[in-house]
Amino acid sequence: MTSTLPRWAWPPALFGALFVLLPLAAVLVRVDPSTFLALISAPSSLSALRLSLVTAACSTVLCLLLGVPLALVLSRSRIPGPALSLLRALLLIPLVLPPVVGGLALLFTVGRQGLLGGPLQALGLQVAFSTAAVVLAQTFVALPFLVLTLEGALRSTGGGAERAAAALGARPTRVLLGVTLPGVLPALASGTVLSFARALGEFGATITVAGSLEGTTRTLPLEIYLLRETDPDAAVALSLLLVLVALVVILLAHRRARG
Amino acid sequence: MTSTLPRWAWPPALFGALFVLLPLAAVLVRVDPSTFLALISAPSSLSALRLSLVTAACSTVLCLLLGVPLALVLSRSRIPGPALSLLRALLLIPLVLPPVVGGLALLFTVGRQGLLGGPLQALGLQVAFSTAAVVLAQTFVALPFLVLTLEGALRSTGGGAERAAAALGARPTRVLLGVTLPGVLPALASGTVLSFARALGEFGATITVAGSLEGTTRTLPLEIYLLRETDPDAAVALSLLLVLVALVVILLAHRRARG
Amino acid sequence: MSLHVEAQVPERGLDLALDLPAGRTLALVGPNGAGKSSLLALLGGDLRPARGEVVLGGRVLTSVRPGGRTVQVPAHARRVATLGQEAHLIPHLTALGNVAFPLRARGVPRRDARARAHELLAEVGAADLAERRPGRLSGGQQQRVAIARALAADPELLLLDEPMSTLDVDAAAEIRALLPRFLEGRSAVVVTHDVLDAITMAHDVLVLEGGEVQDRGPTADLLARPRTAFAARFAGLALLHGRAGAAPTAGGVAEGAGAVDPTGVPGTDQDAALRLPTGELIQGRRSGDLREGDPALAALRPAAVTLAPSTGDRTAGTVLARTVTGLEPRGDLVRVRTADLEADLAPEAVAAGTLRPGSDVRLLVPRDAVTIYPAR
Amino acid sequence: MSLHVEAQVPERGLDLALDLPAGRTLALVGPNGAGKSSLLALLGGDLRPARGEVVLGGRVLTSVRPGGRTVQVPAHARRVATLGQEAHLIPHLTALGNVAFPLRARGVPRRDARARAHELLAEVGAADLAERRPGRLSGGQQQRVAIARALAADPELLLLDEPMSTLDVDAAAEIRALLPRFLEGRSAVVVTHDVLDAITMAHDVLVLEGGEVQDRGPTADLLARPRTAFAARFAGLALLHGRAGAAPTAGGVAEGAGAVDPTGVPGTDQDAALRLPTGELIQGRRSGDLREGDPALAALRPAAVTLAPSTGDRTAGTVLARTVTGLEPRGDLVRVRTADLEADLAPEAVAAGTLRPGSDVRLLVPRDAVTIYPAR
Amino acid sequence: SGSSSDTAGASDAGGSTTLTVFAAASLKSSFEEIATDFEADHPGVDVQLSFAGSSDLVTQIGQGAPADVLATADTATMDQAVEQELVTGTPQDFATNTLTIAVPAGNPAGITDLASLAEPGVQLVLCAPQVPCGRAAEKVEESAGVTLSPVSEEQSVTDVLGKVTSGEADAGLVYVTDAASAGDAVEQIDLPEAKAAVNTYPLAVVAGTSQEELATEFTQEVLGERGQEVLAAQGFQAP
Ligand SMILES: Nc1ncnc2c1ncn2[C@@H]1O[C@H](COP(=O)(O)OP(=O)(O)OP(=O)(O)O)[C@@H](O)[C@H]1O
Ligand SMILES: Nc1ncnc2c1ncn2[C@@H]1O[C@H](COP(=O)(O)OP(=O)(O)OP(=O)(O)O)[C@@H](O)[C@H]1O
Ligand SMILES: [Mg+2]
Ligand SMILES: [Mg+2]
Repeated sequence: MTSTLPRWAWPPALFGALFVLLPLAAVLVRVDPSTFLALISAPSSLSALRLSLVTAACSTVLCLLLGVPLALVLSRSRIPGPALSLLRALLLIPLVLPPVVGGLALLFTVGRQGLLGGPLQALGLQVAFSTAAVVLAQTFVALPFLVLTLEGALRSTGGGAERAAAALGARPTRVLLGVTLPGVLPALASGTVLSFARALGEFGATITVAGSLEGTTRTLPLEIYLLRETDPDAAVALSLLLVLVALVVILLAHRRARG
Repeated sequence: MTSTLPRWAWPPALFGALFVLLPLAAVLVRVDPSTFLALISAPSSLSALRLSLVTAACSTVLCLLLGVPLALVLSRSRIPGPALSLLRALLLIPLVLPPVVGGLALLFTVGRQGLLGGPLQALGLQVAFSTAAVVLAQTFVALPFLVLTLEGALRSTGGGAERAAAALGARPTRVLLGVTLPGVLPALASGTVLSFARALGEFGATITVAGSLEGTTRTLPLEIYLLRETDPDAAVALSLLLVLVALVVILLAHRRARG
Repeated sequence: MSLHVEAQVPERGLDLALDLPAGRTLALVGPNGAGKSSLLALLGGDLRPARGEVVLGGRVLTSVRPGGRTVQVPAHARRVATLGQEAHLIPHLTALGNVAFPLRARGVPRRDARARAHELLAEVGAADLAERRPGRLSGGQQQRVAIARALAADPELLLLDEPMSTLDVDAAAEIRALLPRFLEGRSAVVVTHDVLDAITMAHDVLVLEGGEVQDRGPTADLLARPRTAFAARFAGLALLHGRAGAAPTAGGVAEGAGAVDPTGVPGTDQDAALRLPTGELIQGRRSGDLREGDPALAALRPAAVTLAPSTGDRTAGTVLARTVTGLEPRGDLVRVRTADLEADLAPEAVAAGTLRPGSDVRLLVPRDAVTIYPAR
Repeated sequence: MSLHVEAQVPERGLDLALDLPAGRTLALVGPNGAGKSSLLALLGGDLRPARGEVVLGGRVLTSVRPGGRTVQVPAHARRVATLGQEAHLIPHLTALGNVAFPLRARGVPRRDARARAHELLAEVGAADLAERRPGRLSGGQQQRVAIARALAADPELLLLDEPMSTLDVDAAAEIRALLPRFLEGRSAVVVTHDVLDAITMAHDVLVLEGGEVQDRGPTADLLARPRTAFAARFAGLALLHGRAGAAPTAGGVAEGAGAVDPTGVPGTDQDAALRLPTGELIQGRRSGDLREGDPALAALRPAAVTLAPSTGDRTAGTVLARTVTGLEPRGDLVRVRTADLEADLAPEAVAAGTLRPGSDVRLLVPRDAVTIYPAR
Repeated sequence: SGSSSDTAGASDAGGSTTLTVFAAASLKSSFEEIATDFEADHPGVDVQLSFAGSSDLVTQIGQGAPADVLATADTATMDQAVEQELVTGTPQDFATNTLTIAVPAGNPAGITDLASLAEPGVQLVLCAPQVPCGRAAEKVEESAGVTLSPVSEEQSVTDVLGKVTSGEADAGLVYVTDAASAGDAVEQIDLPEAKAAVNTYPLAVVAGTSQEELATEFTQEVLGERGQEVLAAQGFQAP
């Protein structure tokens, strides 16, 4: 009940909040509502928005499918410490890599002359420059967010209840689904939201590995980038749409994780 | 002792690891060691690296100064639920905003014609085109990483020990420094590393708000982008330097958080 | 520091008022879920009542009244130290660091704090654990460290929630001996399920049931003359409800009614009788004012009850005919349960007879083992 | 299922071997940090020995030997259920969900699991808590739910770590009555610091100290004839070490040497004597084979010791002259400590005299209260 | 442009053909218009436009991007494509662009000509010498014998323009077309010295295209009268 929050935490926290909120307000102030409405109802915007939502959703699912097991392995396996540290550090690299370089790395992997180019072409699969490439790029940059958030939570909770459940005869899968994951639901929600947000905002890697074809690979951030070439104000207005979508998704996700 | 990790978690985890590691390997394969050495000893590279390290370090410190109190307020204050959710969602926006738009938003705030432009000029402060602007841009994009990671950890741990400490007469500040923060040290380390990594890799917001001048505002990612115009292979090689630096920092941070 | 509490916490079912004079130790007893830990949380400042107040030595620590200004002094400023039901040691500090923590929090210099912490650890028998982290301590070792830490806080009011529950017999004995020394001159509340804790450490006992004060009094008094079923079982006594009967003029074995005393000891002022709802009259020693017909209680030690010999016997007491409802081991005796009375009989007695649930039994309740007192 | 354990865990100081025949309940007792919880962790599969094996009903659960193939059956596949020292309920499930959890894990259909869980909750007196989450339960309520959950696991071997420590007197009594019924036909190990738990639930008692087995035997036997200081204190007995003396030919009050028996009861086969290191000879009842001069032990209830009357008395026994080293309350009696002997005296006796640490006292140890047996 | 398909560049099942054009980002407005005209003349043909930085486009095509036509913003990047044999035939120049001085609306620093850019206190932004517009600026400096000291050497014209439109910079050197697209936010100041550095836009058919004929027709469209009109309307000059 008693708040253990020292009073002096408030001023820097407020300042921190302002630091993020003020620029957002500055953008809001600039945007002309009529332009905004016209923009967000333009077919190219809508097509980009649809593509963005679809690909970000796919990427998020991929992130969950790969990231949850990865976080589990990082937090619960018996991999020796140094190897684990190195693996964790390597997995964080997409965070630090400039996205365009990340895109190049992907291109070097699945492109025609890439590492997997030969095998993929033999299978008749053309990954680069397709919608699949967008998902690939988004997943690449978004995966570390999920892994990191979830791993942190897994590390700091649940050992006792998990061991108790196993001691009562629950198999690892049941322990995982019945005890571990419900216990880290808030972190799982945070991680999912983070990776969705990162996927939604992804630009550099996408344009590099997927190109920018309307309806196929031109997501909302790419549309915003292109728009900036000709009409910077419109670009800013359109990015408001991105922000709105992200806000709605984040709020919904948090509500569901609570309820 | 017994691993509660289901066996089926391994294949997707391995696949996830490959998903990140393979592109990195693809980059490594491309890089010519002799070019690499020549590149990383070039004065422009070194100057960019130095600037990157200095600014990323400053940004990380700023992130800590603002982000730790923010995370504390989000996790420990009595702000009512809906307001808290909204605040948290708003703080995540820099994640989803295309970095260039984030840079514009900052420009609209601290630029000459921005929200705070008047007051800042009255104080004789010129933010744009300065190293300070680089730090500003990096902090803006990196702050959510620290806040989110730390808040998640704060939410899921420590209540009991904190209350016990308060019940023994420890003031909130002592509880915070003596119990709360040491308890979330791994998350604090993760969050710090994440925000440092993000600051180190930051490009879009930096170029928009700070421009690109060697020694003053041209960080390593900016140097890499520029290099890409004339010599894409060299750009990729230079980004390896970024990766190496990030790896070293991440590994050191994790070692210290453990020890 | 005298303590005054008055509080309602509807979500925990708590509704009570209580005063504790300065320098006294109160044992707080009651069934699981009675609200004992909640009451401590209220005193410690971790729980805010819907309505009520907590006043310690004149300082208002909590005050919530409709219309009034709400006061809730934060936990750290109350000068109330709590050792909770869970140890909650600080995981990254050593045992020594944990014990030194409240000292450092009070501003004691590092060296002094460590020295004092060493002393306290030695007192709870954990001197050799000083450098271990909590994660590497056994449950009882953690509890010892937690006790030392609570003592280190040097509070005006000390709250201990089941401090002995995980201690071994030796440690429990040592700490039962240590605590009263430490508590001298302080006020303290000790929650316990063990009557020995109450006897050895507390001046007063308070029985909490369903969030309400059911009984309270000086320890010896309350344990000898419990007024609720829970208090009686806590004290290890069987409790019979009835009305004061006419004091017999002489002791003796009574067949549930008039008494015959083969030893011919004359009835004294101390003699009393309790008329059970069944009509039977039990002989016993009076304690307190009893007027015939007043609601009264009789408390007795089940171990004092024996099987009534078929032939006459020299023991003065009452014979009650009962039907056995249950049998269970109880120490080296066998507890025989009947509708209103328990008896702890020697195994030989049970084995010799054909005692089993449903069988009839004649129990002899010695007069000297029965205390009869007003139900208040 | 018979259990065989043999293990060394150096970092916990554990080094023991132990066999438990099928269908028996073992009470595991010992001081804090003795290794009790560690032993359970070893059996449950949460701790791997540096060397050793665990075999349950012929199934090798753990086997670690140099050169051999290491076997460590994971916790969930051992058919061993553990109720740990902490309840560790699953926080997001209700009490009912927690109890149903092990049933669901065994594949019991949801409806049946819930029905059975309801039954079990009722048995531990927590039926009305079914829909509550652990965070909203009191400590004792959580423990009740944890007990019900452990019972729901229906294991071959049940491990209970201090299951009663937070229960109120009623719940503890109920569960002491419930467990033996449930444990029938199963093997179980119950860790406890309460002699009552051992008496009511366990066939055998094992005393663990410093990670080693110090003593073990059938409950009644071990509690009557403890062989270690800890076991004696656990059983509530005072323990004297010495050598078997010549059996006296007759009972009586002995001045620490020859015995005089004013009642003239002749010495029987049961009579024995123990020569203390001080040279004194204590009279008692023999239990087991004793040859004069063999190391032997005498156990006695401190409450049976009285102040030796200055005049002759009819009680047969030994008078020992001692110096008081400490006094402390013990129930409604006062415990008087001397170098080698404790006596629980009535407060009147203490108050009347001038008993204080340092004063001399003559203690009468009744012959019938002393058991003398070989030290093995 | 319109319907989407999973793999860009493949023929649609419905008999319609897709022509994929990779063009520099600065060509967005003009090429979109040209593509619409082209589609109108070629029923059943769907022109897909992909815009990115010139060097990105070359890298992508090198990695097998399904392009039919490549149009870059400078000859240097096109030369790379030729070197790597990514295009067939000789690239054709279809437009040129020259630098101009862009200043924020109202010209707060009072810029009048190239020399005034070198005055102290002027916040000047240029493109970095590594990018085409930066190379052009360097040439202008050399030919005019002026040394400019910019506060920032941007990665692209868009970035330079962004600094000027936001009022952060007092002046910048950008292409005429860019200044034109910024509308009222900037004012142009004539830069006669720009003649020294004319930037040329080449385009070519991508090697290995399955629709060489259609691709060639598209290049003709750009080079033709209608295409040149569209480009001129955006401020481009004829090659
Ligand atoms: N996680 C651990 N790592 C290392 N040592 C431990 C750990 N847990 C306990 N110990 C040590 O191992 C020994 C045995 O501990 P264990 O918990 O088995 O004792 P216990 O008999 O259960 O005691 P208690 O009655 O206090 O619960 C103790 O000395 C303890 O300090
Ligand atoms: N966090 C909580 N939120 C709501 N109700 C609670 C909470 N904790 C306990 N309760 C309920 O409040 C009542 C009082 O609980 P409390 O913990 O005070 O009992 P207690 O007397 O300490 O019991 P025990 O002997 O089991 O520790 C119980 O009915 C319990 O279920
Ligand atoms: Mg409690
Ligand atoms: Mg233990």
